[in-house]
Amino acid sequence: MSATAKYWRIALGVAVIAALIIAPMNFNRYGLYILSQWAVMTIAAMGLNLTLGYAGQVSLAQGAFVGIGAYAAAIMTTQGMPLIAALGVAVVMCFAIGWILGYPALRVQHHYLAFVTLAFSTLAFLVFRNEDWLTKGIYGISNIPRPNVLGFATNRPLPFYYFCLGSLGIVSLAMWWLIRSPWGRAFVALRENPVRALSLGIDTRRYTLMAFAIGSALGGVAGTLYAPLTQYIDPVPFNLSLSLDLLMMVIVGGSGFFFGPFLGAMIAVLLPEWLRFTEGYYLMLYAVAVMLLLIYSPTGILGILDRYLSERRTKAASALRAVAKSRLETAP
Amino acid sequence: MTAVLEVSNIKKSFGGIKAVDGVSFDVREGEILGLIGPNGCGKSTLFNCILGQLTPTDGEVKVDGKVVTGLRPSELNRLGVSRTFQLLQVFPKLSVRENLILAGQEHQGNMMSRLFGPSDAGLSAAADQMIGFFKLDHLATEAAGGLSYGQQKLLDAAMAFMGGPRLVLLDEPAGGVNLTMLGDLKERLAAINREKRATFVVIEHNMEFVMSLCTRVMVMAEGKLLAMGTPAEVRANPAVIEAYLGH
Amino acid sequence: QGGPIKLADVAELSGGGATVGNNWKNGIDLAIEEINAKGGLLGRKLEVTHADSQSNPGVARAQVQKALDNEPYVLLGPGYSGSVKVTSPLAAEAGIAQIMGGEAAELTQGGNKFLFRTSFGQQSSMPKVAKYIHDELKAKSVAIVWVNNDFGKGGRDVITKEFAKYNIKIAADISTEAGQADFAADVSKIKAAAPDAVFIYLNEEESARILKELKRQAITVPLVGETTLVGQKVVELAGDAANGARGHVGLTTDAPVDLVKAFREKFVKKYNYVPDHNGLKGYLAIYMIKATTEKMGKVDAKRFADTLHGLTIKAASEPGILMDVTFDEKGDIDRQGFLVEIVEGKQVVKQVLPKLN
Amino acid sequence: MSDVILDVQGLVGGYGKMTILNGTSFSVPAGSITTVIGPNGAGKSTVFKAIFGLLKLREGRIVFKGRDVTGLSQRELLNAGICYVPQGRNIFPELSVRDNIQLGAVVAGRDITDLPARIETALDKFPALRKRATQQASTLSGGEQKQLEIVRGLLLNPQLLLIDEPSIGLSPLMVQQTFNMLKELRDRGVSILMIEQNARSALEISDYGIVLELGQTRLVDKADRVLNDPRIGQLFLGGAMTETAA
Amino acid sequence: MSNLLDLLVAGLATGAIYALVAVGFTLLWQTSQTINFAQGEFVMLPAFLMLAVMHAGAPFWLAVILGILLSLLLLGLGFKLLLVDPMLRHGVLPLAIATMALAIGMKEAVKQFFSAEASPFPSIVPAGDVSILGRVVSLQSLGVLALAIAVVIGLTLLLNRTSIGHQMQATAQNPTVARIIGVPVERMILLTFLINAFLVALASLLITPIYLAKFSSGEVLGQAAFIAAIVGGFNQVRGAIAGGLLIGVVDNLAAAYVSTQYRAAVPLALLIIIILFRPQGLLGRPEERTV
Ligand SMILES: Nc1ncnc2c1ncn2[C@@H]1O[C@H](COP(=O)(O)OP(=O)(O)OP(=O)(O)O)[C@@H](O)[C@H]1O
Ligand SMILES: Nc1ncnc2c1ncn2[C@@H]1O[C@H](COP(=O)(O)OP(=O)(O)OP(=O)(O)O)[C@@H](O)[C@H]1O
Ligand SMILES: [Mg+2]
Ligand SMILES: [Mg+2]
Repeated sequence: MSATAKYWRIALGVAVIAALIIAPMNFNRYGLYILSQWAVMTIAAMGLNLTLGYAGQVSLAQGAFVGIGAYAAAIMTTQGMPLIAALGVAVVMCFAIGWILGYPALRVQHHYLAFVTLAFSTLAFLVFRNEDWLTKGIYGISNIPRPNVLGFATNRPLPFYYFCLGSLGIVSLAMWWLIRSPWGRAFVALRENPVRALSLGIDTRRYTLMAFAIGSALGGVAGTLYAPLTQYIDPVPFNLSLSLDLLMMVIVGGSGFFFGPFLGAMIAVLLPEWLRFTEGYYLMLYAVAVMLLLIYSPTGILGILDRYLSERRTKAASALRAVAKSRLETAP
Repeated sequence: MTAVLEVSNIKKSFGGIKAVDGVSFDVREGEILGLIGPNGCGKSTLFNCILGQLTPTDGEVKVDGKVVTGLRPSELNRLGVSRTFQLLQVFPKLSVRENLILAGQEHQGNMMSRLFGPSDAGLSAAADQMIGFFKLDHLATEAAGGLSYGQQKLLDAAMAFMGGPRLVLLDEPAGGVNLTMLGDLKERLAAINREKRATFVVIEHNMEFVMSLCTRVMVMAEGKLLAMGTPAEVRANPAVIEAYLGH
Repeated sequence: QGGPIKLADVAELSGGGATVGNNWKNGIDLAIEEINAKGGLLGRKLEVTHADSQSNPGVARAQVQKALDNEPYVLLGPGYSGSVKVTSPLAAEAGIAQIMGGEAAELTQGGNKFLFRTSFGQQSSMPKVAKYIHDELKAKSVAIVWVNNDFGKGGRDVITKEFAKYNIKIAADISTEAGQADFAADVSKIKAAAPDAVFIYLNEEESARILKELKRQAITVPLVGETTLVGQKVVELAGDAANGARGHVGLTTDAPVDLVKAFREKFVKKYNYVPDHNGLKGYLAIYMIKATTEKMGKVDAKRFADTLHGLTIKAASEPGILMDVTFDEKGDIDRQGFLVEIVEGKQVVKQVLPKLN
Repeated sequence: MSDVILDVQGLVGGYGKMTILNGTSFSVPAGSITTVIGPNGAGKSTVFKAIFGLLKLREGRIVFKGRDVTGLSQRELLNAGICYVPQGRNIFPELSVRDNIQLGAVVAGRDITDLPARIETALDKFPALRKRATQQASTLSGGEQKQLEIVRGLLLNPQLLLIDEPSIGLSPLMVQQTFNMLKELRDRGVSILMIEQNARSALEISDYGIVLELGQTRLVDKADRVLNDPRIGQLFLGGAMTETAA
Repeated sequence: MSNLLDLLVAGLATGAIYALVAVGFTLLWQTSQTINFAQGEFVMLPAFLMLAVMHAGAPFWLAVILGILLSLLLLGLGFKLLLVDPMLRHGVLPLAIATMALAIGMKEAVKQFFSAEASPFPSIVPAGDVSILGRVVSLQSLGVLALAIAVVIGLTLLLNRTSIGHQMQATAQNPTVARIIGVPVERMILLTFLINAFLVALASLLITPIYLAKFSSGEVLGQAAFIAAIVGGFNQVRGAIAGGLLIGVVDNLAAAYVSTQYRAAVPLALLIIIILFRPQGLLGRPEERTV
């Protein structure tokens, strides 16, 4: 990529970040709430994007991990413990459970794997609902406090939004590093051709489990933010449909693209809100929009960009070929 | 000369079919062993059993005297055993260079150092060298899936060498490769074999290639070992001519 | 003087509660249409915005937040108790009265001064059912079948306590899923438990299905429930399997009250289907606002809640309220109730439970 | 030169924005075996794809028996009498070997009265396949899969057979077998256009040779002349190699 | 004991319903490698199409015919042209997601333009009961079971015995090669979706009287059927029957003998074990050779 293009990218990035920080300052509480929701869902979708988009392991359980995180946060913080502690617990738990959930993936693939993970999220929902002693069951847990971050209280919507945004920033950086490291390449290998990967010394077992564990852990992180966001949780939001929504975010944004989840979450969280002025039709229109988008670019929003870029790449390649050609034509 | 690879009485059957039926042989350090035989006689299956891609119904495999049956391919690979495949096996969406880096990266440091180390695991140079040799320069940044058959075959071979292996099992490396290129490939193999003391087992149907490259040739038929000897001996063996070479 | 009076409704228009929410919404629209047709409230038109909570508390919170940001006169809904719980603090904080459809007992026990019911809370309906089962049916042991969501679980928990008071034994305690279609297992459990009566607390469709299954497995003991067991919808869906089902009805479109009959006709005329009690709730919510506002003589969001507390609205003076009703300090409702039984596919009122005061 | 069955004129095309064929032209004499050789990535397979309508062309025409068949659907081409055996793995993995073969012959919509008989005779030439007839095709060995494809192609009894590197994965014996069959076909009047990297043996049974490089025809000539052209030998037939091999 | 019998028979009745819907999943997978998350809604919609026609005053039989034609048009042709064609080449997931969106769209549309209420639906099978093994079973359930079995037999014959069937499978397994040997790929795919549309219309006709016509009834059905299809073995039509019946029965037994609170999970947990020990599902074909 040429230097100028690089600077353009950086400039764009800075602009977006600045916008995310400055623009919301005069948003009303509703706007801030939705934006915070976007940030939270983006984190969860990023996790799934790692598992599915990069490592190619279908999972219908991401919503359950968000739930686990949310309940960890709700239960602990209502007991007066700090959110950071809850975060620790959630991450560890989700990582461990995700790891275990990865084992079936070593035996079964595709829709069978989808089924196993689906079963897990159903089970998780039932546990949330039935184990009253722990989760207050269907009544849910209310009055979840919002944390103090570095001494700042985040009860007000704006500070809490910045809290979510900050968390998103940190997660993104970590994710970016992971993806660009050899691990990222190994995950892709898992998706592209496991047989070959195995024969090249890539421990597909370990990487598969890792993909699940890390992805799930991010789900947990999102959950620990979700609880203080809504300040009340019950099992319903964490049923299968959340997992499906997250799946939709990943695909619609562009699975296997770093920024896919950001855009996907934007579509899934913001678009319906924008469409609400159509009253009873908004979900219908939302569904239609998603379908049209996928029809136009089955590889998601970033697929469009990618097409454009790869065309430029082939141009470059053709040039290279031309060189090779001239070289050969000078030969007798 | 010690044996790098010792295969004893490998059997593999699928349902009724005895694909490999009790094959035993040694591969000596630094030799190039050819493996030939009619289609469907069990060569690839034998490879897959040796490399842990399939679990043999029976038998034992040793590498450097250490029993490796039951090890997974990745573990074997890290012991310095690498392979190529008969049917194209590359990472279609990754660029040629990425393919090669991927092929080497697991041999650099450990999981943690790879996570925090450089993105290319310090392999860019090695990869470009490999690309240069196999004349894929103008394709370095292209998606491997977009390569021609022969080009993918070459890439597959190149990948097998990225990890600096001691023992390489090649399954029809010459198939679909242009004769001129093939000459270079052969020289390259010979060179690596000389300089790095790397040992090869080569499945190939191209007789010129096998006969001119290999120090020893092994012939299979219907899952069993049919003959073993120098290229000249094998070529003269009537049984081999009958079952395989034709007149 | 003044533009239209803005009301905001947040309801379960999609997702698990869609049926509840849409009935509620239709009830509201009908009432507002009537009032505006008659020149509005204190000469000002009523105007309502409906927002969909997708039956999800998180979304409900967002929508209520949005509604409150536009400072409505009164907030209507939601219907799911969970959603009410997450939203009521926001309304209270904004000092805006919230008239909702939730029936969970605890909702009005938190000392929230801005929250009002439109129907009996379970804490007031269940005792009547328990009393009936004890006094009239003389049942010693009862099987409870409940739908495992906040509505069903709430009712089940309250009535369990009531049964304890009468020391009625709970022979079987069976939870079912919303949208469940196959009740064979549940009914065979009831059969095995051989209770003197069965208390059924499910939504209309599930009620209909279990009634069919009960008939199929020839269970003859009295079947007692709430509005959702003996509603018109159930009869329509369950056919003659519904005969003999009886229950307490706070609000029903089949109440032997002319005003209610009239309401039902109007509703069916506008939406051509028979509303369940949620339709009535929405309708009443609007007339509660009308009555309260007229009492105050002006549109005053701040004083609205205080005025409605302890207010009695008489159907004579405000026909839209359908039946005399009183609101206590907690925002709970006191109204006439009925005990009905299904006889040959018709609701027959067996007993009228008078208003307490 | 006898009359031409296929005439390829100035093909320009490629994948996406990338041009692979820049002005490929050649013609295939009827009733002959014509072999295309050239370095890896020269565009040989791409030409075949183009002829068989699997590649969007930017310029050029393809004339089959005097009729312009550019951009026809595969079905139409098959009915016109062209049949294509591609490179690499082209089977229906989950269908049985027999079903794979039958499918090939049944679909093309010509008379199938004598089909069973023809399948049997074909299987006689490929005993390995008969042995595996009921097995899932995906379980075949590399060479067996290639044989399967060849049989399937032949059963379509075409007038022009496009066959891309048939020798890959076949044992020498089978290669002889296959080449002999091709000769028989030719003698029965079928025209054959073949790509081969196993160029020497291929050219030996061929009537004409075409050298393709970077999507352009560098040479069209009688097979033996191509075979013995020292320059071609050096560039494409691994001149060096033969000495060591001898 | 008699109790156990009750449960078995009831379970089979429900299972038959799942099976009938599940067949669609397996069919689509085997003949076009697509997963249709809207399959449940596909079964929900035809009933409403028929109701709509009836509200327009047409007699039931006419409504049925028109309903079937309409669903062939919408759920067969329309679905194939608008959604499947652009996405088929891009793997399973995009299309699967698109069908998820489609499901939402269909539910909302029915709710918006028809009603959020559940409405009863006339049954073509007489509503009576018969007694089998001393246990009352509704004729409707028997009808469903009969149809399910008939459909599966029919499809199995079509796919494995006829050339058309082979061509459909070929299309699914390797479209490019299918083209090369002259399979009219487009037509095969269209045929697939028309068959599916016809099946869901029939299913709708038999299931709705039991499940009631409601915009949301597809959710439960779709999910149960998806699970049934997988358990039965996705790539074998007859697997759907086994899977469906098994789910129905296990679900009932779980509710009766394990826990009603966890009834939804017990079967899944049990089936996970099946999957792990038989990754290809009950009647599925084993995975193909990879190396
Ligand atoms: N699907 C594809 N997408 C993009 N580029 C492709 C694709 N297939 C082939 N190419 C490019 O087109 C060029 C010609 O490919 P082609 O397969 O025709 O070569 P070939 O002459 O058949 O070589 P070989 O002898 O190795 O088969 C190659 O350089 C390859 O990189
Ligand atoms: N999974 C399997 N199920 C059934 N049979 C199999 C399976 N895998 C291989 N076979 C059979 O085992 C035999 C040996 O296969 P293999 O691939 O080892 O042959 P090969 O020696 O490599 O032949 P080629 O030279 O054509 O590559 C073949 O006849 C094949 O049909
Ligand atoms: Mg082989
Ligand atoms: Mg080629």
